[in-house]
Amino acid sequence: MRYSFLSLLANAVSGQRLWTPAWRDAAPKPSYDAVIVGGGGHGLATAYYLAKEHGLHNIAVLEKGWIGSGNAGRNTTIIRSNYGLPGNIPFYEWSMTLWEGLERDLNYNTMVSQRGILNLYHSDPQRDAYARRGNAMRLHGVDAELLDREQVRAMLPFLNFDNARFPIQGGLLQRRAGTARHDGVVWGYARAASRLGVDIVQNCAVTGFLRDGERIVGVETSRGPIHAPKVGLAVAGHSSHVAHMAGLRLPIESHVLQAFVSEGIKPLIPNVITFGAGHFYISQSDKGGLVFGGDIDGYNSYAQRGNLPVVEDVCEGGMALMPRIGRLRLLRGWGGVMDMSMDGSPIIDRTPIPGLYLNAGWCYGGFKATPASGWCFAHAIARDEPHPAAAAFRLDRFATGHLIDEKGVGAQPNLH
Amino acid sequence: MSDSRLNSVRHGRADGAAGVRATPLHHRALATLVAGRGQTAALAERIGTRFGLCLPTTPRRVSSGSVAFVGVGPGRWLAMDETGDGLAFETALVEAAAGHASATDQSDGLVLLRLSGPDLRRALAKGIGIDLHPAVFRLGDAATTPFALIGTTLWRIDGGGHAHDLTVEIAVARSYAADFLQALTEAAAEFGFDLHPTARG
Amino acid sequence: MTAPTAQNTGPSRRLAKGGLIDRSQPLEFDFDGRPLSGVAGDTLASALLANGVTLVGRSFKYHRPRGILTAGSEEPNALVELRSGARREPNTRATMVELYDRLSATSQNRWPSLEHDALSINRLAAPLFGAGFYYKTFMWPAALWERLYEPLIRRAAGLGRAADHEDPDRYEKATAHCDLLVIGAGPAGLMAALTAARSGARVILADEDFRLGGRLLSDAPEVDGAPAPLWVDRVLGELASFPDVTVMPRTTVFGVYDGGTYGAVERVSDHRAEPLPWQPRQRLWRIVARRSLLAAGAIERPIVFGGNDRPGVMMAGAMRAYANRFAVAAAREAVAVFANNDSAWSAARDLSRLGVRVAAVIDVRERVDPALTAPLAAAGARLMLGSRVIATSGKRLSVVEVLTGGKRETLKVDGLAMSGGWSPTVNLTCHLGSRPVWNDALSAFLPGSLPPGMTVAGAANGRFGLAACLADGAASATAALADLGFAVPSAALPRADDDPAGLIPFWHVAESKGAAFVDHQNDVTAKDIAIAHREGFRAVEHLKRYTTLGMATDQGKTANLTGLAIMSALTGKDIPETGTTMFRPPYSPVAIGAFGGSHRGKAFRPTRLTPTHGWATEHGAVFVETGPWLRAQYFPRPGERDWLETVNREVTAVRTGVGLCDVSTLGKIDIQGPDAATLLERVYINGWSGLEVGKARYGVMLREDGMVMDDGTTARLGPTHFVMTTTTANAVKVFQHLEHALQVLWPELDARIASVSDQWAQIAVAGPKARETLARIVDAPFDLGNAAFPYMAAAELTVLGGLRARLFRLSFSGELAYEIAVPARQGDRLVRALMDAGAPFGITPYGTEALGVLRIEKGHAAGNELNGQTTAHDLGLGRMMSGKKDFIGRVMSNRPGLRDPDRPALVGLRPLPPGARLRAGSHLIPVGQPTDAANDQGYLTSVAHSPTLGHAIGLALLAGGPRRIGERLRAVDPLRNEEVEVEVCNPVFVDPQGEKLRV
Amino acid sequence: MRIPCPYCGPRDAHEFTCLGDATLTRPDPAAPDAASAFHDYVYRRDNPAGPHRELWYHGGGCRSWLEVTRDTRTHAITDARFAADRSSAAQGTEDRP
Ligand SMILES: Cc1cc2nc3c(=O)[nH]c(=O)nc-3n(C[C@H](O)[C@H](O)[C@H](O)COP(=O)(O)OP(=O)(O)OC[C@H]3O[C@@H](n4cnc5c(N)ncnc54)[C@H](O)[C@@H]3O)c2cc1C
Ligand SMILES: NC(=O)c1ccc[n+]([C@@H]2O[C@H](COP(=O)([O-])OP(=O)(O)OC[C@H]3O[C@@H](n4cnc5c(N)ncnc54)[C@H](O)[C@@H]3O)[C@@H](O)[C@H]2O)c1
Ligand SMILES: Cc1cc2nc3c(=O)[nH]c(=O)nc-3n(C[C@H](O)[C@H](O)[C@H](O)COP(=O)(O)O)c2cc1C
Ligand SMILES: [Zn+2]
Repeated sequence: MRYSFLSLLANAVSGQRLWTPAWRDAAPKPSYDAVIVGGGGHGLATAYYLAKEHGLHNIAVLEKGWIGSGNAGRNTTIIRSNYGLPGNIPFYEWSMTLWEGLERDLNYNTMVSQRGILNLYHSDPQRDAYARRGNAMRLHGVDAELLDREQVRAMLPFLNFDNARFPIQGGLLQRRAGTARHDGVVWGYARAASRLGVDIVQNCAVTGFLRDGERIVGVETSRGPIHAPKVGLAVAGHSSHVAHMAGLRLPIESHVLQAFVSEGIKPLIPNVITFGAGHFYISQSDKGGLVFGGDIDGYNSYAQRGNLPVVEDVCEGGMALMPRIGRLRLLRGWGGVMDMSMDGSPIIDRTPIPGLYLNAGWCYGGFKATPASGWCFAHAIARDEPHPAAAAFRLDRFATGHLIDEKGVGAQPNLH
Repeated sequence: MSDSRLNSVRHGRADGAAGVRATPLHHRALATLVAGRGQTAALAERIGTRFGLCLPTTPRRVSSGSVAFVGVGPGRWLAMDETGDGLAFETALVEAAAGHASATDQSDGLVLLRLSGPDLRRALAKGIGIDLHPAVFRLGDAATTPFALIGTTLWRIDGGGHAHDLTVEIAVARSYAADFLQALTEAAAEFGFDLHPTARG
Repeated sequence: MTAPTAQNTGPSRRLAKGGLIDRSQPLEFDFDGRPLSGVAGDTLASALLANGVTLVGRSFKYHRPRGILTAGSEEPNALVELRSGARREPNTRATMVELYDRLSATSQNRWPSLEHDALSINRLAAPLFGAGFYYKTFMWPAALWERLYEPLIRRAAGLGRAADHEDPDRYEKATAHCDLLVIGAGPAGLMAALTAARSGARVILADEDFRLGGRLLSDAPEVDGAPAPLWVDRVLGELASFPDVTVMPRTTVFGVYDGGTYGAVERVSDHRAEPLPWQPRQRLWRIVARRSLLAAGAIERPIVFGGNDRPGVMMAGAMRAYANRFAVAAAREAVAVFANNDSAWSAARDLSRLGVRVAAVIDVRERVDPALTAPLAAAGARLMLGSRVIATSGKRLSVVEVLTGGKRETLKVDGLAMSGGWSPTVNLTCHLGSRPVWNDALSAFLPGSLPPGMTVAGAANGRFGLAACLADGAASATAALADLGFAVPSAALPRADDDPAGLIPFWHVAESKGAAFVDHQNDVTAKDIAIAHREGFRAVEHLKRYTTLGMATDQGKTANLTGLAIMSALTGKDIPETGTTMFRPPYSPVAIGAFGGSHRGKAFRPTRLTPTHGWATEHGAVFVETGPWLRAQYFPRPGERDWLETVNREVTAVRTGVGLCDVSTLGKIDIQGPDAATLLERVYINGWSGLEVGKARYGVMLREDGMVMDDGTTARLGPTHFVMTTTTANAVKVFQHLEHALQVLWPELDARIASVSDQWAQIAVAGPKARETLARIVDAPFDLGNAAFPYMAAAELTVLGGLRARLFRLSFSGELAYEIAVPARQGDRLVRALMDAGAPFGITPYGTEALGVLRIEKGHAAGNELNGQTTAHDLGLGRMMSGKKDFIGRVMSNRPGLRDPDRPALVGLRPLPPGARLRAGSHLIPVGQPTDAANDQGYLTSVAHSPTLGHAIGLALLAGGPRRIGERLRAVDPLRNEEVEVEVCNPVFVDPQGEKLRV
Repeated sequence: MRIPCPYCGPRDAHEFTCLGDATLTRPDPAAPDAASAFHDYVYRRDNPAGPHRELWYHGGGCRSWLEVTRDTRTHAITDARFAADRSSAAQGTEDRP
């Protein structure tokens, strides 16, 4: 059923009985033209664009749990394209463009909210680094503004300006950035892909690969073997694990990032704010909860949960930046297992193994990439060549030295 | 030391006896002693001969006369001499170690305080994560651990007062000392905190 | 503020006697501006009820009137804004607020008043607002989302309001250690703590309530033949006699973390209007426990039926608690009880005994033990077995409609006690990721695999009888302690009876009329679950996210199980197969301020002060935060118009006379031992073995990936003794890097390192008059002459008549310059002495700002260039890389991407229009080319106004770098809407031959 | 999480920093395949879900580099020893998870 005000009305009078499943909960077929492993945002978007842009309809997304159970369902929903390096900017901007039309494309309200993101700076060198980044964005046609302290104060008067250990000096603002409803993105892509014939198979864990010599010709799963000449991996925090089944060792470590939500309150925080002198960023969900997070826990983990020191560190940042949230309560914290790549940037590429394609290494920033990641990965799978917007995201860049290290911290994933 | 209470300044709760007291220890020579690779045993022997004590291989303080060594890491000690001057003590250590270790004067690098009082354990618990229960952190035990976010090394000494009163000496990097005192004052305020005035600054 | 309304009040419902309250201590408080009174021992909820206030809030989505559902931290409904102004605390559960004098609370999520809420019209639109409706609409027109729909949704959502000001109260954090942490002080927890205490263990007993006893306070049974509270007092008395037992009331253990670490929050002062002096509002505890015992009890669950959210409908156990513990009758006229289990009958019996009229007990079961029914029948209650409630009515409950014997009947009651059975409070057992397991006999989830070191006892472990809880508490503690090697003395258990706990599973009255609520706070109804089912959101986690079931401030403590039971009925899968959603910390919401502790404001992070801080303050320095340090940024003089004028003066003083600057913040590392030089060879790109004693050398360190990590000078003080300096920013990192090299990479090396950053005060003395200044303080016979002490010389010497010092002839500014170090306590003396010595030459203190200008004039790379993305080649330091040895980063520096001659490399820039200013962060575009990414050839890293040259200068990383010297480019800065034409030049603007520093 | 430092005793993990995989050995820079060996050493990781030997630095305590064996699924720590004590024999032959 197409979603519209009319369909809502029809259901209102029918006692909500006309609704049908948002997507088909498919059973796996023995073979497909391509399978995507991982039913997160990236996997589902890839399937959707494979079907829509490349005409591949006999495809499946294989998800070991329920769709959206990974990082797509546990991120802090920030979308932005305020990157600084040429390898990144066009890609994230393409993603931003896709976000801007997503709801109508999918006929699903993913609540893309362009409320803006403000990255605060607290020193001259930090201002200079933001200026470098903001100007790089502008040269790529991406919106960016550099605010001084008084402009920030006018915008967010409740921040701590006057008693700060690291006083706010200004901020880099991207107005087109914002948030999107994380679960809605998963469900929207699933519904749209399902309508184009894609099989969405839940509770189907990939446990191995079917090989014909060198070439990969399908996957072993908890629900039996599935043949496909092309297999795309989009398993976020589990890339090393799944790639290992194919004999690949990746430039990736799995780390846990925690996030938190407060009790719901009336509107307080109008946009997305990042603290530049501590590990803290925050926005407010449409439901009223303050959604916030900070640094990763800092050690390899597949546990999907974190520890107390980071909770404290994040809240210390929060209190330093906006001491009026002291009496608001932290309602829930959770963690996600992320692929931390060795230069902090992703990989969308063919692998050295014929038939196997890789979409990985998104670190803590892949939610915003969801549309473009799906778009470009679909392109790579369908055409066997990189999409121009993602051409820098090569797997061999670590060997050649063409790194995309936005933070400049080098091959230490827990610092990215 | 006991007379230092007389000219202390009270912070926090004003009534009753102070729960926590702090006195600076100004005139100590301090040095880091670092053993050479695989030379800890030889060093211990030399130090033993020279200073008449057994160099601890665990985080403990061992003293003899005016000299004490506090284990701060494998093959690393904070050495101190209550009477000496920094350079002289460094030289004495270098001579004693005879090539088995290096010594580095730290008399100016660290600020030392003696802390005591019936509520000291509760006050320190607000910054220090390790267990300072007297059955766990025994007389002579030492630890290097942050107080809140500031690095410290502390060791338990005999305060000469009530047995259940914890008495420790604590070393903090000089550049952090003012901030440390600020944090300690805040932690101890509810118990009443007697701070010897020269400890500030 | 709301005007007092007649309806939301009533005559006192306080029972004439009984209760664990202190009637001699009346407490005044107000709710929505109306003055009310309670007594010590009340919660806000019990006091409101005692005053007849049953309407307490409005629900999240439909703004339905809501009352008080529970008597504990599981409360979904009775949320208020507590206190006001800067202390306003939205969403505070009235059931958890200990009443204090002059408490003030306000209802929330309503306008204009609680009684008349405009948004309650949402109820009319409820058919439109089914689960997930917002995903299906508000898409057209696109631009209206941010401008119209979203603001509307945001304003309607979100319950209470945050405070308008900074939180005025203090918070602190602390760590505690114990052998056994007992979580919950009901019968099981108390017995456990007592058992452990008697065996000599270190015990912490924490309970979130302000009064200990758990259900013993609410159920009022007898223990050892006496009222339970007496037994509780005896136990607490005995516990107090053990020095190593800590009893912590008002303390919620909110989270289980790795390694036996538990998070807890102690509400030190929340029961007062304001904290006492020196007391924090709350204290966050990290409890490190060798073993823990979870005795958190059980939470009663509702039954889902039409109108089950009406004020007046309450959990049976809560009604029992209000009567027994608080001496409050939850209803004035009469109550009915609706249940599927025995415990509600005990509640009914207690109510009836205390004089509350029980009109009827409605049980879905056909048969109930006559021992339970008889007393109620005798008290005149109707026994309606095999029956169910299908609807309620009244703004506040007045009528209950019952389906009994195939007929509908109405009962006039103003209270309805419901009970769907009890769910063990297993939350904390799941925080490390395990799932609870379904127990069919109890119709409840019980703890699954437990966090290491944890055991569970009492109702949390499915033991619902009192005697069983006492025994379980003792036995579990005994086992845990025996495991730790304690000899546990055996002791007789107190005598008690087990309450009957028979139950048949029952979740949802299918015949319900009107909305039947599953999640009271988030307004999720049985119908919403049916929608989710229809649309395929059948996995419990999908169900949760699509309907928001269990996502409110109570985290579905009362709602989750009924919700998934209803889903399980729809799918035909049983409950274990349906599963539960994940429990996460915190167990109940915790103030963000508590997690922050004292680390806020200026105390957010520690501050390091330099040895000359006091002196600089006296001299009017303006300070700047550089990492942990406060450093003097510049020293303004009266009459100077702005900082630039000051900085120009300071720079000029250095170039023409002499200046001094505290550089103690640089990392200083003492390196000794036979392999000291070898260590340097391996961490620096250049050679070290040949460095003479008494000389210093500039060194560059790479990361193993080939990028520059740090730079600095290292001096050789003896054959096996070096002192290394690092940048201020990387001091800690470099020390760790050296330790890594010595302990991990090459443990065979014998080099011994010690940080001496805090030991030495180090002051740069720079300028043509530097030597003459220093000459006045160095002790004879030290020879400062150029021959005896040339550029890059280093020496140990004495100054000021015997003061130990180190002198290095280094120059960051490009002038004749020295860095002189003395023991840190002498830093103040040294700086004053230097000021005196330099007075004849006009010695000028300079700060970090002038330091920056001087180094840019001299073309030295610093933080903005050492940004982790640059190689030694990029910075013009490639020639330093030794070809004769291995060093960290050598191999990876040879990757093609790092050797590409077109990589951006360091150059100088000067603006062509004289007087134009440059901006760091500008990008470089060829003249005549469009300003776009394709023509982006680099960017400005550092800029300054050079008073020496009289114009702006800049350093930049430009593609192709030095081979483009002389070329003209445009420095564009779209952010600030500026553009300047620049000429590429040598980055060394001043004295490129380096003559000045060698004089 | 608490790490049993062999010198200091058990300490909260926030006193430490983690550097990751401890099974890697810095390759011989003079070997003919040094470039690819260093690429593996610097960038590629087994990243196992299960027991993991990893390097932790006790910066808040004794400043030792430790080799800690920790399960990445449960965070359970089964061993912690001084990295400097790794015998050269163990370095090459340890089985990889
Ligand atoms: C706390 C947190 C906050 C974040 N905040 C942001 C943010 O604000 N903005 C932003 O842009 N990014 C953010 N991110 C990052 C972002 O969430 C991820 O980069 C992104 O979601 C990853 O792509 P995905 O959605 O496809 O991953 P996932 O949703 O994790 O999808 C991967 C799927 O693969 C499945 N899978 C794994 N192994 C197998 C197997 N063997 N067989 C079958 N299926 C398998 C998993 O179950 C999972 O569903 C955050 C991440 C976290 C953890
Ligand atoms: N008849 C029945 O069906 C039935 C059912 C359940 C319970 N009960 C009765 O309830 C009692 C159960 O005894 P018990 O000792 O197991 O539990 P309890 O409910 O008596 O006590 C649990 C205590 O734990 C505290 N608590 C819970 N979570 C906490 C946390 N995270 N941090 C700090 N404190 C926390 C609560 O405040 C409470 O005081 C018995 O008397 C039993 O008979 C009866
Ligand atoms: C943006 C965002 C907002 C959230 N808001 C809430 C919330 O209001 N209430 C809640 O209980 N959980 C909220 N959550 C957390 C989820 O309940 C859940 O913890 C998270 O999706 C991770 O799943 P898990 O805890 O089941 O592992 C939110 C999560 C995200 C990503
Ligand atoms: Zn240690």
